[in-house]
Amino acid sequence: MSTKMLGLILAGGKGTRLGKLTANQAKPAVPFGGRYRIIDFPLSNCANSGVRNVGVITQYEPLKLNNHIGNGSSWGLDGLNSSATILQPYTDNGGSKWFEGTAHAIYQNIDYIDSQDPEYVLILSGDHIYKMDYADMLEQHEKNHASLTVAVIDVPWDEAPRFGIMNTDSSGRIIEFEEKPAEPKSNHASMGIYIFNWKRLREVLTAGFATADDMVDFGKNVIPYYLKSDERVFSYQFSGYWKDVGTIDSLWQANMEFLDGSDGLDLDDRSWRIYSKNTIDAPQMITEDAEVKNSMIVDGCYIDGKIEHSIISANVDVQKGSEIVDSVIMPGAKIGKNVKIHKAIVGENAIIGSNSVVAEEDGKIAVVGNGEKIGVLPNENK
Amino acid sequence: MSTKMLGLILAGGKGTRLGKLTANQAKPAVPFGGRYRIIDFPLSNCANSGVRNVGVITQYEPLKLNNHIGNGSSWGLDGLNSSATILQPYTDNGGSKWFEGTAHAIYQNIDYIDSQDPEYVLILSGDHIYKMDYADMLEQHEKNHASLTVAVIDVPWDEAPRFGIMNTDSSGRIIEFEEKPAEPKSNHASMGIYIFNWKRLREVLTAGFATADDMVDFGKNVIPYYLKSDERVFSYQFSGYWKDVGTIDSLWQANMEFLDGSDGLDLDDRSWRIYSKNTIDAPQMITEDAEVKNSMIVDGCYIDGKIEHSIISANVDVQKGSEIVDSVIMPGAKIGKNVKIHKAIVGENAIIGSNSVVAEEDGKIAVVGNGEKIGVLPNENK
Amino acid sequence: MKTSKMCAIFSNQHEYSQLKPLTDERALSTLYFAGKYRLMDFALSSIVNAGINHIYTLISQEKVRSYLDHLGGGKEWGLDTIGAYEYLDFYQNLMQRRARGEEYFNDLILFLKTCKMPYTVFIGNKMAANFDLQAILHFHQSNGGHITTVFKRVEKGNLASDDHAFILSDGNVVVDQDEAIDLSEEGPYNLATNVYVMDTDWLIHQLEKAQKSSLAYDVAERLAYLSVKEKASAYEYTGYLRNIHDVNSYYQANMDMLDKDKRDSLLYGSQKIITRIRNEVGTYYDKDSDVKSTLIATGCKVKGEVKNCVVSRRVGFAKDSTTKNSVIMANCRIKSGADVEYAILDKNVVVEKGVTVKGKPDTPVVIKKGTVVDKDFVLE
Amino acid sequence: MKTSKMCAIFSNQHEYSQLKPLTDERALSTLYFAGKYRLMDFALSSIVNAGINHIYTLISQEKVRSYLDHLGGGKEWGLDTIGAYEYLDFYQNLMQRRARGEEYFNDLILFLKTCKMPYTVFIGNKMAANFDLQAILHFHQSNGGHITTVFKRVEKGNLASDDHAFILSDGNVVVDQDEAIDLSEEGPYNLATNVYVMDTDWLIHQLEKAQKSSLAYDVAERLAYLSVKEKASAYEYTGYLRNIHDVNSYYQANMDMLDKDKRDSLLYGSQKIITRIRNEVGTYYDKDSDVKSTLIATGCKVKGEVKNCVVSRRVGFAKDSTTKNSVIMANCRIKSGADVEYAILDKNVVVEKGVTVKGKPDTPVVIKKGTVVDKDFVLE
Repeated sequence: MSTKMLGLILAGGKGTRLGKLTANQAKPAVPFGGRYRIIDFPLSNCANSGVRNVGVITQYEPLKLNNHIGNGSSWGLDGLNSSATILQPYTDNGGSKWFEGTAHAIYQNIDYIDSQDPEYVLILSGDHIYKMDYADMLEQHEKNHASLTVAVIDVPWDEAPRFGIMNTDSSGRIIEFEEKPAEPKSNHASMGIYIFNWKRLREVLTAGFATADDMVDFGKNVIPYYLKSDERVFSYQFSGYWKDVGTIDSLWQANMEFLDGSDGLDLDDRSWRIYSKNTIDAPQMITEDAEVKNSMIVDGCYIDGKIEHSIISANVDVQKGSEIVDSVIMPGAKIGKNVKIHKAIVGENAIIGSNSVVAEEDGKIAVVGNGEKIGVLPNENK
Repeated sequence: MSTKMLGLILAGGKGTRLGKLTANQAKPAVPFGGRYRIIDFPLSNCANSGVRNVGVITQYEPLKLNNHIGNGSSWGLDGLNSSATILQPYTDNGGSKWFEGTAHAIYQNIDYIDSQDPEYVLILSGDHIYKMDYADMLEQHEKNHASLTVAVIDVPWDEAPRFGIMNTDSSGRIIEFEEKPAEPKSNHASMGIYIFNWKRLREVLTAGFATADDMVDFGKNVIPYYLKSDERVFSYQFSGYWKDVGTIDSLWQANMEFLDGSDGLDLDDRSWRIYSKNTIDAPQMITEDAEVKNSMIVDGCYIDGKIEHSIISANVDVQKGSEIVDSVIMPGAKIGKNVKIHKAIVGENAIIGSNSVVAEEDGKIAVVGNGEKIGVLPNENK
Repeated sequence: MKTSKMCAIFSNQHEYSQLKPLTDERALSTLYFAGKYRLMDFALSSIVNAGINHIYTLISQEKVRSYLDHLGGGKEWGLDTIGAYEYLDFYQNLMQRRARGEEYFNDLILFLKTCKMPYTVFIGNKMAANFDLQAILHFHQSNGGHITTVFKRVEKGNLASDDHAFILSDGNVVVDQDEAIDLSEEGPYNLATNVYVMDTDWLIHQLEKAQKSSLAYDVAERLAYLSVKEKASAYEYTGYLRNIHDVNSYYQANMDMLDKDKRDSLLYGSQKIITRIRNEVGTYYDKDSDVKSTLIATGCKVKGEVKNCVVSRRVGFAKDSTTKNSVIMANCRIKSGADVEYAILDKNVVVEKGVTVKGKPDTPVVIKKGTVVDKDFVLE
Repeated sequence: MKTSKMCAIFSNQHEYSQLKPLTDERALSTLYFAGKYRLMDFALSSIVNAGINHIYTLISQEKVRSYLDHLGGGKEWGLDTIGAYEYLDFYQNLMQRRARGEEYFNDLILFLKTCKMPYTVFIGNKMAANFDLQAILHFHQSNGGHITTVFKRVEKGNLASDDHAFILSDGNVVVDQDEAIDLSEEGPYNLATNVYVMDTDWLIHQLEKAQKSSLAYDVAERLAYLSVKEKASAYEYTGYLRNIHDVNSYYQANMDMLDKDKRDSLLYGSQKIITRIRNEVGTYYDKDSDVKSTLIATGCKVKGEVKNCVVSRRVGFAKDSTTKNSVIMANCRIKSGADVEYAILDKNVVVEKGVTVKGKPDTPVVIKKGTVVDKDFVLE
């Protein structure tokens, strides 16, 4: 059985900059928008784009991620000629296989990719929030007879120096790639989304690692090599919402943009749904004493306090007298009585004891880690 | 959700003694009996015993094994409160986690086991052929108020020196464990099947690795430690068919015993079925010129030659004039015309060109590796 | 440790004309309840939570489609795995076979024999309740009889006209039964909850006997009769239970879910109620929304006032709308200026701008599926 | 790259009294075929192999159980995944609605509108064939018409009495149609295979028109008529096809599977035929067995002589038994000394020791499901 385009999601990142939120799970498993996890976005994009076979490459704390993805059934990837496969390090006759970089992770999984026999591979990051039709990108890749197509988005000129910038000619062909240029020549930033012709990429990776010209990283090694070798490398212009949620600040901001609808993601659009693993919880209950404004709440919640401009994820309990403002509460968190939470991210299954205050000064974002307990008296701890 | 008894199958072994048959796959993925793979036996035993949550620990060439197990649906382990989870090496904040021995592999997966919150863990090997009711073993474990129960089988006295021998008192309590004793005191051989009280095992493993008193292996470290510490260690007497298929000889022999029905496995017994991942293939076709005696054949086969006392697995093609005697042909193998195969194991997807002979002298077993091509003319290779 | 020792007979028998128009196009079993559930979810969850995955489902041929639409492949209930077995039979089959003088229980008997489970549970479709069938089985095993019945102490108002009430001796043994229509006092009565646990061999024998005498094919009635005859032990169910048989009991049962104790008993017990999974975004509460005492599913957009309501998926409440004391099913739109009180809006109902829909606490207005209400509708 | 652009109407309409008793208790669609398949597997595999997972299934209420028993949760066909959608409708619904003067195609039209697929394929249930619906779609797209029909050139013997034959112009455009009962010559004829690919918008329009005029609810007949009216382009199917409509055509189609070319065309094409998965051990051939020219499923035990047969799962052939030129369905037992020839044994048939069951090449004996044959049964 051959696959036209195989999706490969790089979900191995430790996500150090997310601090306590990734202390015991991979970044792509971090919750988002009340009922999603970050990886739901690339996975749903694949399903909606007709990319029916997806490998998820991971090596850091994969337990929750594996449990979330399962056999891909939540995204309809368990049907006929479909599959979701978790790829973790392993040993073979050549020894052990850790993944040392984005391209190296692909190289270490050549056996899996070959078993799917794809014409193209689509390389994705597991930590971006966006909606994108990869079938359209592939169409352009084929039209350009490209060997590699890189999705780019135009960023504000003053932010360009923080990105990998792709300089193109009038046909969209990439003629130069600059990693974080001090003086950018364009504002086309790479989104870390690639379509490669698999046969050629396989050659390049295999030859590279055979000759110690190591192709460890796509940005640092593979793309420069492709450009140097005069491969046909094209850009694919993307213009919707796209956000890297790799830091506490950007994760909080993306959630607020999602809440305000200012991201334009339009998750109500039933023709391009974002799927997730749904647990079966009772509907949310808003009590007589609750006050909810400008907020989003999901199943399993019990709201007996005041919620303003916040996202409350599944199975969160907010008791009487508590006040949650400008915050993201992740699944399973329990908030006691008379708690004040301002501009914060409260991690999964955290327990905030009654009368606690969760807030930082100077407009900084307060963070409570997964399972962390704040101000919990011994006998309150359930 | 807590689990009463969690199944953990050690499927990490490289299976060096199976040579070419495990060059690119883990031993538990090796085909058996025409339509099974070895791991189907412990997995089906779990499903039939009501062990609804099973972790499969693996690190060597897991691709085919993962593909075979999937989400456990073939064994009904995808239902309510059921799960099959593949556990591979990963990294966490403490660094990388390879599995260095049977007990170490359990230690490295403490997070997973804790997430299942079991009262007991059932430790199994992925490379034994047998049918066993683990619920019965658990009942005895509970009746004995045991901390550890080890399943034992009585082996012929002259073979006892090849096994780990458990010496018991009259109540079945194990008082001594001897690894491969030159002069065995009993013939109760350990089957490598253990039920542990998880809380206690967790303490022993954690304390052991914390104090450099490493609990790497169950047989070498953990069981001796339990006996030394006066834990309640009991034997569970098993008396059915049980075979370690770790060598070419034993694998061939187990297949022949299965074919002859001399193993007593009785796979027709629909109350204790052995499940496997079934592919959808057409029924087998026995042609006008075929001759089949004393053999077992499964779906997708096309038999135009002579088959005698052999097992022919799925999607095998045997062309006219060929003769297969006393052999095991694994799935997808293609046998050309006028081939002679005597006392052999032919690996998956092997191609045997017309007029070849596969046989060894002196009653040895001939082996053709997975995907290996023997005497194939260039234009025959499809 | 072993998987369940029981198989189940799930009878979707009850249909009540007093529930129309809510059951015009759907089975009573697939009526929306408590925002995101269907009534059948309660019985089916009790079954699968007890580890049972061999189920004989009896349903009317005419209503089977709404049942299958909700059940789908049975994935959420773990019924699509290898080893699970659902046998679907129609009342019409039994009826026709009996009329032709054939053995109408043969399919059921074959099912029971094939399962090889020592015990069988029978459960009906009309109770909103959360039965622990394993506990009832343990009770049955310790009592040693052939059949155990389950009762709930209720006032007369919680009895439908076709229900039975058991008369029990001191030791909770069934002595006799009354038909609900013959009862005049307020109660309490021992309502037969339509749940029975039986020895399978005995049940097979009783079914064989019944069809030989060409008795009624109504299994529930037969089991109530046999409970008296066998002096069955009765297990008292003490959790929340509401008998759904007319518009008012349906409305009250939904309103019950706004009460913490009742909600906890039914929805947050040790056994989860399983329903079909949908992918909905969270419910959004606008800055102008005013929501109190409301149980609400996901995918809603709330910009108006919503009080004392039970709301299903994807409902829109526009700015300046008011909805009180009502049950709102999936996909309804309450437009700006609309005023809805003491109402049950079936799926896809639209209440147009400025329109008032008003019933009374004891007689809620029912608006039929898909209706666009563009004129005031007020019960005087 | 995108998933399919088509949704499907799968019509399980055909039932033939000439197939009795094989279809006494099951739909024609669930008749065993070629050892391990049911007839519906062919149409359903064509549908899902084309990437279609939105299916409107029409079936008779009375036969729905055997259909659901085989389909289960639809897992094997990939129909239990999120995004897949099967809508089950009954002929009886359409019939009753039409009788009441209601709009009987509304459910089908709603289905077509909900799917939002630009193309719709219609496929019937009685052909053993392996259609490549993607190829037919490409043909349809390149021809630009509203409807494309699929025909197969056959002799008269491969026509059922209710079939249609198309009259085609040189360019394979449908000019007219004949009813099979009116045909007298040997042929070849252009059999309407009951497969159509259409523009969905056009189909919706035609269905609306039809129900307004209260035309027949038989969609297949309507589409044959419209093919003539619209001068449809006709796609020639050249693979194996057998029209199953009586015992003889059923028997012959099974025997066809012993022919390599026919078997390869139907079962080993680029599209696999999907059926329900069972866990069976391999088929065992004893030292005394003598098997030639036989297609045989797993789980069988063969100790006797079996020649020119098609054999389903778990059949036992005892020592010294002889079975020739026969179709043997699941779970049959041919006991020692029995002699079976030119026979169709339905499921669970037992042929007792020494008993002879013998038909003729053109009139095979049919033994009803579950029969224990203890006396010789020989057609003279």
